[in-house]
Amino acid sequence: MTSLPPLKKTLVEAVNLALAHEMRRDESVVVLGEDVATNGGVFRATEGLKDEFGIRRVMDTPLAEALIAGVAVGMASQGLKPVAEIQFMGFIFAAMEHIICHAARMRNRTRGRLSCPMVLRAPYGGGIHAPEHHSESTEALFAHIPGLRVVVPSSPARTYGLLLSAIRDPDPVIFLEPKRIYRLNKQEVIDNGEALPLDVCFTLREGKDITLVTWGAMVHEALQAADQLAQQGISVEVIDVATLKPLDMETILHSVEKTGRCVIVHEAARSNGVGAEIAAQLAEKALLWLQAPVKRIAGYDIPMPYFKYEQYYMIHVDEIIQGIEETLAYG
Amino acid sequence: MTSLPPLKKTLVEAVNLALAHEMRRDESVVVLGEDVATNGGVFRATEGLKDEFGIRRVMDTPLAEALIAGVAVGMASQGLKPVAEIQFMGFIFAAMEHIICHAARMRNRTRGRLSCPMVLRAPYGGGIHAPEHHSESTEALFAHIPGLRVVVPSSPARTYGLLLSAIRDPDPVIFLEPKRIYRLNKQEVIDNGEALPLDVCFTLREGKDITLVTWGAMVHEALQAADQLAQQGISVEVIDVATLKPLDMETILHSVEKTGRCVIVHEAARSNGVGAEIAAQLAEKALLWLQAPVKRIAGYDIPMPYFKYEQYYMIHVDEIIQGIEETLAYG
Amino acid sequence: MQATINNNPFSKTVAQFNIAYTQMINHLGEAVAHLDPDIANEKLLTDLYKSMVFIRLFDKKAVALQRTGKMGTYPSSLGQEAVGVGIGYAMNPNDVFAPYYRDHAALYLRGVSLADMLLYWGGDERGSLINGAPQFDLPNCVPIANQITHAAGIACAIKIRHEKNAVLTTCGDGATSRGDFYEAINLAGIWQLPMVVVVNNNQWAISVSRGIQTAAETIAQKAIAAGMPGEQVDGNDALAVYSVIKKALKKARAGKGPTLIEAITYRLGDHTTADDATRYRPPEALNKGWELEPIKRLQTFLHNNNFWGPEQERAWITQCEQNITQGVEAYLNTPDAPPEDIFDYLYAELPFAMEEQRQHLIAKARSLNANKKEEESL
Amino acid sequence: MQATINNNPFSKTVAQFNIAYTQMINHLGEAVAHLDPDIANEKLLTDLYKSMVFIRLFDKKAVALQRTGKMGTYPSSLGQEAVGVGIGYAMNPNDVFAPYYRDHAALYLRGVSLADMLLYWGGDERGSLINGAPQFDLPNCVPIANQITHAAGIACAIKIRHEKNAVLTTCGDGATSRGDFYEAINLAGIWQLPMVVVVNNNQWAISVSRGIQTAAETIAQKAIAAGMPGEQVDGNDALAVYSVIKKALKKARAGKGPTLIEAITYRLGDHTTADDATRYRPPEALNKGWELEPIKRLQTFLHNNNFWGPEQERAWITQCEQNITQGVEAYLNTPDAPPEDIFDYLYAELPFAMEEQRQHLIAKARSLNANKKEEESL
Ligand SMILES: Cc1ncc(C[n+]2csc(CCOP(=O)(O)OP(=O)(O)O)c2C)c(N)n1
Ligand SMILES: Cc1ncc(C[n+]2csc(CCOP(=O)(O)OP(=O)(O)O)c2C)c(N)n1
Ligand SMILES: [Mg+2]
Ligand SMILES: [Mg+2]
Repeated sequence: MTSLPPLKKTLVEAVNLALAHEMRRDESVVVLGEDVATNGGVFRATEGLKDEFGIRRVMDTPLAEALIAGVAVGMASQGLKPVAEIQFMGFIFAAMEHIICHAARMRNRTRGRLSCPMVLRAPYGGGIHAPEHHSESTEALFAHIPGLRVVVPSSPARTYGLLLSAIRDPDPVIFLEPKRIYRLNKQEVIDNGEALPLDVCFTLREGKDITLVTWGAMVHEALQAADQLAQQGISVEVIDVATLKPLDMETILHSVEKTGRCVIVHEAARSNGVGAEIAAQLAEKALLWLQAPVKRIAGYDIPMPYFKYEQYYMIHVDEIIQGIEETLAYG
Repeated sequence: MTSLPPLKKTLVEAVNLALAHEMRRDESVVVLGEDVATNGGVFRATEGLKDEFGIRRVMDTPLAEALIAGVAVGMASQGLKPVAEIQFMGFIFAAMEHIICHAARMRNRTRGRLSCPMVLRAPYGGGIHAPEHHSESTEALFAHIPGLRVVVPSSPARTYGLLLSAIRDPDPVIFLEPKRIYRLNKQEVIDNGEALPLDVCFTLREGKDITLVTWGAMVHEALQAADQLAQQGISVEVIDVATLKPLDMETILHSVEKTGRCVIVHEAARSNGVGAEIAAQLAEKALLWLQAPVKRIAGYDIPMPYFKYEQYYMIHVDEIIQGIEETLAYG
Repeated sequence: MQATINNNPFSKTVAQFNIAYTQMINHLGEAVAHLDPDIANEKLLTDLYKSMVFIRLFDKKAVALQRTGKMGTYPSSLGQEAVGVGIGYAMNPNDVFAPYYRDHAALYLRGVSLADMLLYWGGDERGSLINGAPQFDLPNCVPIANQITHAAGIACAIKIRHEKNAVLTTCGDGATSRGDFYEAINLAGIWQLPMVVVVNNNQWAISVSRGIQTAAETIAQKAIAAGMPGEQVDGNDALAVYSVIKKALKKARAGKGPTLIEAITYRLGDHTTADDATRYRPPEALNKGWELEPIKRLQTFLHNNNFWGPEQERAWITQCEQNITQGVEAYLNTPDAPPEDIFDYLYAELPFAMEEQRQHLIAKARSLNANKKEEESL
Repeated sequence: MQATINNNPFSKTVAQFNIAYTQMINHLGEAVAHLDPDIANEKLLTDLYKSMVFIRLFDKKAVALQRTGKMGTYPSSLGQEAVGVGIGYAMNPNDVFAPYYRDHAALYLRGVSLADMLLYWGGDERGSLINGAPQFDLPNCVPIANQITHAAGIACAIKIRHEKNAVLTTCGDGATSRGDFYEAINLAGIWQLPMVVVVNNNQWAISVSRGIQTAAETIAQKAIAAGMPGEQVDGNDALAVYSVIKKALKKARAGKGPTLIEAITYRLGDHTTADDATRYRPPEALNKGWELEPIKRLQTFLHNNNFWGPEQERAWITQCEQNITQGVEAYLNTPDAPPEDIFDYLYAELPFAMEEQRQHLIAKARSLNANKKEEESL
């Protein structure tokens, strides 16, 4: 398998590659959603799947998100592995009843008689000058719900490996794709069906002075900040959380034990965002190690402004650098 | 007005009293929901309103939560003040699209041309041996949404005063009623139309050794724990957060500056619960004062078990006492 | 169809629809037309009757258990028995059932044990293990109408796998006001899914009467919005219910698409044991409901055809009561599940991050149960 | 109605429904029957025509602005003009409009300035201030079909206050698959709300064709599920659209209840400037669409009746282009709003807890804009 030629892929192409791979390998995998078949998805994530696998396995649904989620639950209860697409995360809210009340509970409710091996994919996040409701990042809503997994990839290779695991996982996974970096850059992806582990953080860059925790598109600003600070001799450890629920605090705690300082970055609104859970666990478990207050650099508690003012909301590399410098300057 | 005779009311009777008071005072206030008119609500919160105000102002809707929320948004956009009931919080999820995408954004989206002065009431929380989906406490989902207010009363008097403010507030309020204490005990409530402030915590009991932060039904376990610890000479400051969004951290920070220790109690699932936001802000702003790690005593990250096993999930007074003792024992 | 509308020369009729109503045995116990003995045979009719009698007795017992604190809130199916038995006898074991909470009769006929039903309403998840019943049937669905969407998904699975069975789902009249109901039947129409939706129109959604739930003259006509057939049946006529459902399932299994069936019944009990219908329901309405109830009429029919008599009745009731007593015993004697069950079925494998919580629960449960024992021993 | 169904003696028809289709001027520009001059007068017909021409030119300009990076994603209303102008002329100023995103013509006739429309699609919330238009009209609603539920709420407000106006809401064919559509019309039916729902059935929901959106033969018949009247109209026939909407609004204002109107059109453009319809739409389909488009036919009719000629056409186009140029100028010359606007309209009064964030934003914006200036000055 590993003799396969590595391919240069964008993040959205990696989504497509993983879907096609798993559909070939496992015929119980089916894809459904709005515009996913003939049109191949508005971002082309499902391009070509209908031609290869036919309309019984790649389904254009009517325009109804509650339906998409609920139908996926029904399919999954019978042993299929549906991968449903919500066209934009801003339209996922109508699907929440089925996600919270059923997808997340089918196994528990039936004490294991039935289960819900489904994946709900949605492009998420801002920064692409889209119309209203096309830039949401409300991952915290799902990270609070028992029974779910919430996964956010941040590179083509991790997207491929994590989406494979998400589809193979026997339980429901909310898979949020940072669309701002869908085509940011290409990376070598080997289509060898090798999955990456869920439920663990990825330490993308080791460092000793401070721990920088983030996920999704912000990983790129985080790495840029780390690069620039390296030139000033500041060594930043960058952690890509990747799976927001369940949360791998071990990795984060070990890092903070080493560095004594932590900055958390996320695009979503600050209040009750996932950064709060990470900071809270640091307050519970890392008090002795913390040489400076934990800092969250997060979105404002406002809806994403229309795109003319979007940049006021988005988090920029300078802000991360400044936040790190403040945290290092402390005490 | 204050010459009015004080009445002994339960929490749910206080809801009814506030609704009736405001409907008399302001004819733009209307009530809608499932079984709210003829039946007076399954908990009798709206009892008698239809008889007094008629079916144009007290409306039994069809069985559709998205409809209830969306219709309230439409009414509010025209200057009515709808108070909509979701029969149980476990059925609020279908309403989230209208709450998140419209109620929370109407004013901002129209730059103040239109607004959404609505209240969405829902009985919430567990401990009443109800069937599945009747014990949810997912307040964190709303506390994350910009543009909302999230209010949780914990006594008849505060229910009366806070519900009045919620109805009078020019913006949308999610008003969550802890049904476990709907009829726990009666308290004097003077029906004088005096509202209580939103956006502030209530310090129910002053103390110097430790700060105990909670809201809703758990306030009662918190006060019992404080009583018992007082007998051991431990002085606990008990704060009822009451408004979860926006969050009044000032009151909590001042208290922790004084006590140096903090325990947060909530019934909702721990991960990404509102306790996380409070603990996170302590990690950001109270590091110097904290003599012990912040402790969250919260629900497990599982759905509420069916009622035979409910007590394993619910938080008991002993657990709070133990958590406080551990925190005091620290360092 | 070029007919002009109210003689407006610019308008023509482009579509027409009819809704049919089926009844075989009326409330007096008379066949409304000649009954084909191949369908309406003694065996079937007595089976339908016996099952209805059984479930009404069970229902009474279940309510009694709740009243005496031995069980939780329970939704009686008093007056709804014909719908349940019609479903139960019309479905094949390999069909899939997506029920709602008032389907005790159908569950019983699907093979769900009385103990499991009582366990469920007694607040124990193990009630949904339904050992002995078809393993892929869905558990009870509390959030109204969600099961209809799940049923559409199940029907998709059947179609995707080229299987030859069908899914049957149920809901109440109130449920038809939810988006789920409409979104799901709309999909069933487009994809011609092997799906039968049976609406138990018992005239009430808790305190909300059918008349203020929808302005549609019939619930059956809601199928027109989905481009699929819809029909009404006398839901107090077990034979008619059985027949229309049987036909619809046959059609669905043959790949000929979905059907919406409105079974007209009357809820003779409170909504649940937590409800008091006298607050909102006039006694006259209830009395009229009793005149149409399903058991008496079939009993009359069976008597008049000498299919059934007092001795059979006595014998059967005795047997029912034995079975029910056994079921109740089994329920009451079921030992509690280990506390950690509340963690151990959430995921296929408990995430590492939750280990600590699980340990905490085990310790907590130990002390809680110790205290309980103490109290009891006092 | 005692007729037996497919001679089944146990079944009878209990309800029947018809769906009507209205057309006044066909695609060849001929009146399909004698037109009452009181309705189809020169003034009205030329107004309808001129507005359609105007909006088509505006639309072209808007797409050009997007293509040249001066505006964001934009949904063209090419081929949908008749629906918009029909709505615009049929509504009264004190009626309330709950639009969707393809209603440029109707917005224009409601009094929304071109600059405001462009501001909205240019990513500026101030576009929804719509100064000069009816203040209680709703802003554009991006989440499909939610506006229909809001419209039901607005209709409730009208009814509760005993007012005499009505609400009109629009959506596309795809939107009719969402629960919101059904839940809202179901309520409108029960409560006899003063509400008109106009579905612009342009045969596509992005790439999903009408045929796979629902199996219903017509969208109009979905009204039957709500127990309310539904009808079809040729959505390329501005006069017919105007007439049926006018009638429905009159009825609604008189307290006689809601109407669902399916206007049959064809989406001649891409879904939005972000879409490429050639990926999924056969050219033949598009060509057939063009044969039915709304402007040419009315022009022919006006010519044949000597209501309109080449000079008027030239003069009008010149005037349109002037107005459009002015509107575009106004849009492009609108100074940016102060950054803190993104905080200052979220609540009536900014909660204390958010003050710190607002201050942060002001500082952040200052430095961002400083950097921007720098870059520009390089
Ligand atoms: C989504 C949702 N909303 C509200 C409820 C509360 N509730 C339980 S049963 C019921 C009425 C259902 O009426 P109907 O569908 O006619 O079924 P019936 O009980 O009459 O058999 C309501 C409102 C619920 N279970 N789920
Ligand atoms: C709830 C929701 N889901 C998905 C989308 C993405 N989306 C925007 S327009 C559209 C198609 C709408 O088609 P239709 O209702 O026919 O209106 P048209 O664009 O054809 O006028 C979709 C799927 C959305 N805006 N809202
Ligand atoms: Mg009912
Ligand atoms: Mg369309």
